[in-house]
Amino acid sequence: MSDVKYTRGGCARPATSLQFHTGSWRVQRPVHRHGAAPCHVACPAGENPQAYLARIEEGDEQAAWRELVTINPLPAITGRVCPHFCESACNRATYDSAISIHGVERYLGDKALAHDWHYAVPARAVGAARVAIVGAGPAGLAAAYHLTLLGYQAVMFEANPEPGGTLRGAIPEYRLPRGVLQVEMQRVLDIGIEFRANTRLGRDVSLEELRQSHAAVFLGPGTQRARYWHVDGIVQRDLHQALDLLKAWNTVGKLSMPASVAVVGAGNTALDTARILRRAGVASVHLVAHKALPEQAASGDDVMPVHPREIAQALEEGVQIHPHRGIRRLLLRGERVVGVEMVHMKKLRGADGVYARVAFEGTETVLHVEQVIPAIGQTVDGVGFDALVADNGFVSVNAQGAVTAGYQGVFAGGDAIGKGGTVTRAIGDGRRAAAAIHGFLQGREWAASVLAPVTFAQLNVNYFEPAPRPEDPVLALKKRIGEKEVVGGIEQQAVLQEAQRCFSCGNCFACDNCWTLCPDTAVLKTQELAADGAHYVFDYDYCKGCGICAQECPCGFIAMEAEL
Amino acid sequence: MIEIRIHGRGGQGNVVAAYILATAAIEQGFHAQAFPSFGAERRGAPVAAFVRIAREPVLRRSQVLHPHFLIVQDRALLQVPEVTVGLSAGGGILVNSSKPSAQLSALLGLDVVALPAAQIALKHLGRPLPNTALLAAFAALTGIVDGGALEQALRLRLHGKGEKVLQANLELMREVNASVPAGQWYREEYAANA
Amino acid sequence: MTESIINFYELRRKQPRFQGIDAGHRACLGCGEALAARLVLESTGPDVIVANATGCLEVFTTPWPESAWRVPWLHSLFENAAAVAAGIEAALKAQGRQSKVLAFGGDGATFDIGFQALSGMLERGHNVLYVCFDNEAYMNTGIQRSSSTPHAAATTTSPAGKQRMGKRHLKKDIVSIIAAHHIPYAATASVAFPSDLRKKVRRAMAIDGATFLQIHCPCPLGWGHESEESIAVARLAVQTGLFPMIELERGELTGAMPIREQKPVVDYLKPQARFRHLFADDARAREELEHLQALADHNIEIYKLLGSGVDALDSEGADTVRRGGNRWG
Amino acid sequence: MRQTLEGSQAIAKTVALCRPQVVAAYPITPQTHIVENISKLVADGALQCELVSVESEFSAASVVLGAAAAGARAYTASASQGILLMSEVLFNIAGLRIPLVLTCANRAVGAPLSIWNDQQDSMAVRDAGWIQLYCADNQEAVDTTVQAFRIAEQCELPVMVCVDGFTLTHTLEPIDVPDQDLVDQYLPPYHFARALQPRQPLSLGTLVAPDYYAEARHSHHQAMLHAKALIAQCDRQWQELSGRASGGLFEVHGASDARIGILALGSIVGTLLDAHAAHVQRDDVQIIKLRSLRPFPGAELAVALSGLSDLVVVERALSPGGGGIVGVEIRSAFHYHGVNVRVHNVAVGLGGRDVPLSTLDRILDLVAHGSAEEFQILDVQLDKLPPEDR
Repeated sequence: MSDVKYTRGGCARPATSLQFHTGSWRVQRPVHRHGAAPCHVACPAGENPQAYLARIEEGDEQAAWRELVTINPLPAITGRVCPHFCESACNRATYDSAISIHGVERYLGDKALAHDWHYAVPARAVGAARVAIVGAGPAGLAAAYHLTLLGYQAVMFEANPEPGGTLRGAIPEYRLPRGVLQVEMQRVLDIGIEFRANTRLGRDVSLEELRQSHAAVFLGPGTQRARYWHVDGIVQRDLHQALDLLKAWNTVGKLSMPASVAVVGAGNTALDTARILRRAGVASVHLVAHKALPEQAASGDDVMPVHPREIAQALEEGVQIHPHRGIRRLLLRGERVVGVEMVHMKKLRGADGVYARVAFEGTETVLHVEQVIPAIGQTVDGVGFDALVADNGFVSVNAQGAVTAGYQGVFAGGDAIGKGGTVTRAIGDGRRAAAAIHGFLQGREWAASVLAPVTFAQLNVNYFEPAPRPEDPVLALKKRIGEKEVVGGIEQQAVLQEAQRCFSCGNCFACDNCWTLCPDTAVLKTQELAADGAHYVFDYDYCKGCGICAQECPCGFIAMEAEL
Repeated sequence: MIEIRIHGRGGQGNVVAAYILATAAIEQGFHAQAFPSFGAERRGAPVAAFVRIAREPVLRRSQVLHPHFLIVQDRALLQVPEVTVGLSAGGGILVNSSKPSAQLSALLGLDVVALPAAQIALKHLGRPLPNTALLAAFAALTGIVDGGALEQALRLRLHGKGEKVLQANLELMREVNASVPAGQWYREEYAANA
Repeated sequence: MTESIINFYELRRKQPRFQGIDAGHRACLGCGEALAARLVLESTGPDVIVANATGCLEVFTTPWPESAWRVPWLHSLFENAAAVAAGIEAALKAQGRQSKVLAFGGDGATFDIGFQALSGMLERGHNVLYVCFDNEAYMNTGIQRSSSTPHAAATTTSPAGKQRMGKRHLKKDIVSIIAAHHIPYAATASVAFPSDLRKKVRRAMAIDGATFLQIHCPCPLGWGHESEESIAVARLAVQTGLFPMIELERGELTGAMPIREQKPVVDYLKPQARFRHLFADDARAREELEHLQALADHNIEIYKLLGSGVDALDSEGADTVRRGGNRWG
Repeated sequence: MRQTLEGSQAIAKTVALCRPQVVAAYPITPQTHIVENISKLVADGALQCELVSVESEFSAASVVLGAAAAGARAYTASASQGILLMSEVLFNIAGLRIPLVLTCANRAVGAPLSIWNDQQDSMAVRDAGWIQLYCADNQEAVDTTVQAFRIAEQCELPVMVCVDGFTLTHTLEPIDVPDQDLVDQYLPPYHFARALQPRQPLSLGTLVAPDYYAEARHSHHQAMLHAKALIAQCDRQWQELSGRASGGLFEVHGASDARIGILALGSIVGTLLDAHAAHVQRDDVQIIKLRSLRPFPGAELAVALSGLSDLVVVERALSPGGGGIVGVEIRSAFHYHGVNVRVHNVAVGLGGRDVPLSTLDRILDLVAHGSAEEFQILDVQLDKLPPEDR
């Protein structure tokens, strides 16, 4: 083109506009901003479902499982028993229906069990520091697992002959088959954790001894003591605790109960107890709950803290639920129960602004039952570490999980710290405590990062096809006898579809939207430079700051920042 | 004759600012002229507009090459070399910026007055359009036009946009008046000949 | 990795697409036309020659001595792009060359001033793909009404006032007129649906003969919406039925993007200042809103646009994104 | 009433005052603001007229042709490429002797594309048979617009009012816009004797054979020559009513015994006068504003400028390969009338190039040093060109 006269007729060379940097026009710039997926924020264990859904979408299930178990070593268990807070938070729920995260989690957990996938555990250095873990429930197992991954020698002390804690004692087999429980827990112990069965803190070993012989101690004792229950100071003579009944059912497989029973409580223990009573042959099982059924709840705080599905199944199975009711009076003949007086009650905000339960006079009814079983919660049985148990019956800890009673190097987690008793929360406590112990032993403080979840409004859902989530297969009612697992898992095809349904909230999933829709060709695609998790870079020499990329990013991964 | 060059970006109301200033000057009793720098640039691109204010009718139709004052709608424009070119000796630059005037004066080696006009506008008008605030500041700094003339010019320009918009602009003007060193750029020859 | 060490020049060179219009052009923020033109050239590839009518696209891409184009390109006049393209094509034929000839024009150049030349080019069957970037007014000169301006839209020459509700006339149904030339392929597309747009360009490119593509491209300045809303607004034009996405072969309707869920026209009109006067508390304004809704309903009826359920290629599904991108390949 | 207005706005208001019944236009920079302002007046009901937003300038000119032929006062505006696209119709309008008014917002003609001001567009159609009046400022644009309707309708010739694009159309300044009463007094209702109507079924635009064609052209030419007196008269009559004149056919500023004259058209005149008053202040220099290019006041100029030694004709257009346009015509008139003035010719301000105050000095320097040429483009920076193009 050397003979071309560019002054003639206003002729110009190709793409010479690149000499002009339109970036100088800009008053706001797009930036990549990783946001926390709401499922991730909501998960008490700290799982990041988005990350493993991504691996599944890429076709690598084992990588997905590995991603999952970097946080939670027990997905086959949590996939079954967790009330999946992640799904309640899932932005997809606002669009059509939440991702079946529990279904995917369970699928991966089961797949790993079936294919005997193993955790990737780094070799432990000789003379690694030893950390004691008291209680082999989900909190203790998670703590031991993460401490092992961090290079420590975890030593577990369990009062019972077998590990499992609440998982074994309080969750009926129809929700969590023993085989799954056994294998998944064993796989954790097999990574080189020392397991001391039948060793009870306070009886076989003292806290002081543990502190002396270990670099740190983690307490995950659970809550073994039922809350004291009475009606105006009166209790029937043959009082049974729900947790004891569950334990008995889980170990012996049968119960001796009269033909009509009322269970008092609104949580999982209450519901499970009601359901095993039906399985044990009790003809008339009532659940008296001070909270609401999901469909009638006025607020999240008001609803029964169990998965709606479990309530539906309990109703199917013949459990009669009395929501928003309390027990006003025990009808006793001698010391035997012949009925209870129920009354409508609700939690209302009083004139002082404090919420309190209010019973409504004139709404009393009598329920003719021969037994009343309280399931109103448990507290810590602090034998051997009484000094750590606060007045409310729980071990008090700080944000790092360290006990606040002045015992250096002692951490606690799980049900015992009274922050809401779920398996998932306990697993999260164990993981966070492991990180905190690591920090403590390295002489620095560890702090969990707190991120604001990406909201539905930050996404652009025009780019997603509506698709329903797969429902879990549920055992036909007449087949629900004994220990048969009621809820089944979803299939591979459904799992892949769930992965594709994920909005990838707050993280780039390389959809090309910004690259395609930039009118100024100021978004460039990159593979090798995608170090920040984005697959694109902004060429600020040319970006005019129109904001289309941010507006059209399906994931809410691009934000506009003022620039002046 | 006072010559003023206003720099902004396409879509910022640069020409409107020039028109309002000239209208105010005419209201004040001067002769004046305002015109844009006839560019083909689009929204967002740097543009300029010119104002001449004089006691006699303005005959010339040439561009303003040696302005007495520059009004600059955002600080980033000060980095565009053409913006400060030709400023008369002793001339002043009024710029929309939240930086201190002294800092910008030192940076450019010129007499700069900075005003956070976009922020003020955001507060009063709900949109970060700096031009009214800059004009109010210019009026206060130079005393070429007084508040009444500027108000009348705004009235004419905003005619049809409703009383609310006008009042918001007048409120904004009052805030600006109180926040710039009034008369800093005053000179005898600017006094109205009306 | 920090961005300061990225070699943007190298990266730009290696992009896995043909950037027929590169950066540094002077289009406004959020320009739909700039995007549409690049998308068209992505699908045609570099072996084309472009004849461009006067208009924004021509002005913002070629501030001499610079040009944003990476394809051979010629601007002559406002009204003659189709005829110039015909001449280029004739020359290629005479020389035995194979490059495809494209003619680019805005709605003014296509619907109005250049219509005669366009009709002639189509009638003679030149092997030219004529692309109309339809932003529904003369934007280059500052938003004057064209025969593509929708009914009731305010422009500087069809302003809303005490006696007028914006443009009194209807938007010209250009694609039907074009199709009536019995050409092998005429279609409408939108910047909000890049995959569909690319497919239509590829279809047109594969045909040896005169073809026509009308692309709906928002103009933030002229339509009066925020720059980041360009895609959203264009999408709503399709989803309301106001801009039907159709394909016509030899004058026959052979394809239409179904609308899964018809959105009310006010969803589309509300974000745009050119329709602001229709939201006044005024009987005429209400009537015009109903009128526009009726026009959308009419489109849906005559082109049978309402889908019968979920369709991967309908107004909701056509640009579903996938991990790793679905916009290239 | 004195108002602070943008040139285009003032022109639009003035057009409205002239009560046009049909306005047709097609947008082109820098004419757009005129049409936009008229549209707004129509939308608000302030102007009752049929506004036809056509699809091209060709149609704009054709619509006003038809409208005026049908007995309606008609108006259009355009610029640059638009004027050229109209050109066939412009010849036709003039040949049909149809009275109407067109504002040309003067702009360069592409290629290379330029949207900026020069006067190449109206110069290119100077042979179309239209009266062409050039305005030096927006006040003249307003006053000339009113006069143009009267002139056109009295002599049955179309009038092109040439207003520099941007430099005038986009400049805000104080402008006296006349009252409606005044305009109504000056401008009688539109009357076109040959209007199309069934009561008087005339045929317009017939085929004229060689035996009459020359006569038709002669008649057209004569009408233009007669229009000279009419233009001057209309300006005077307007002055009697409004107190303002626009300079008749041309206007001479400066001492009557000046030796050097600078002649220009349009808005440069103001800059030259300002430069003269502010800097040059030479008694031997005259500034001449040529207002009427068609009809061309050749004989009148020859008389008025016969005392000069040098005249520099400053233009914003050229005829490539020929040189200047107005300069050639003046030279020719001087030669024929035996006036011995050296006529130099320069082009300035092409495609929007700024014409600074220093231009006058530059030109006077050229004359003083004897380096003023038959024709030259001032301020060409040759280093921008490759050697073979210099």
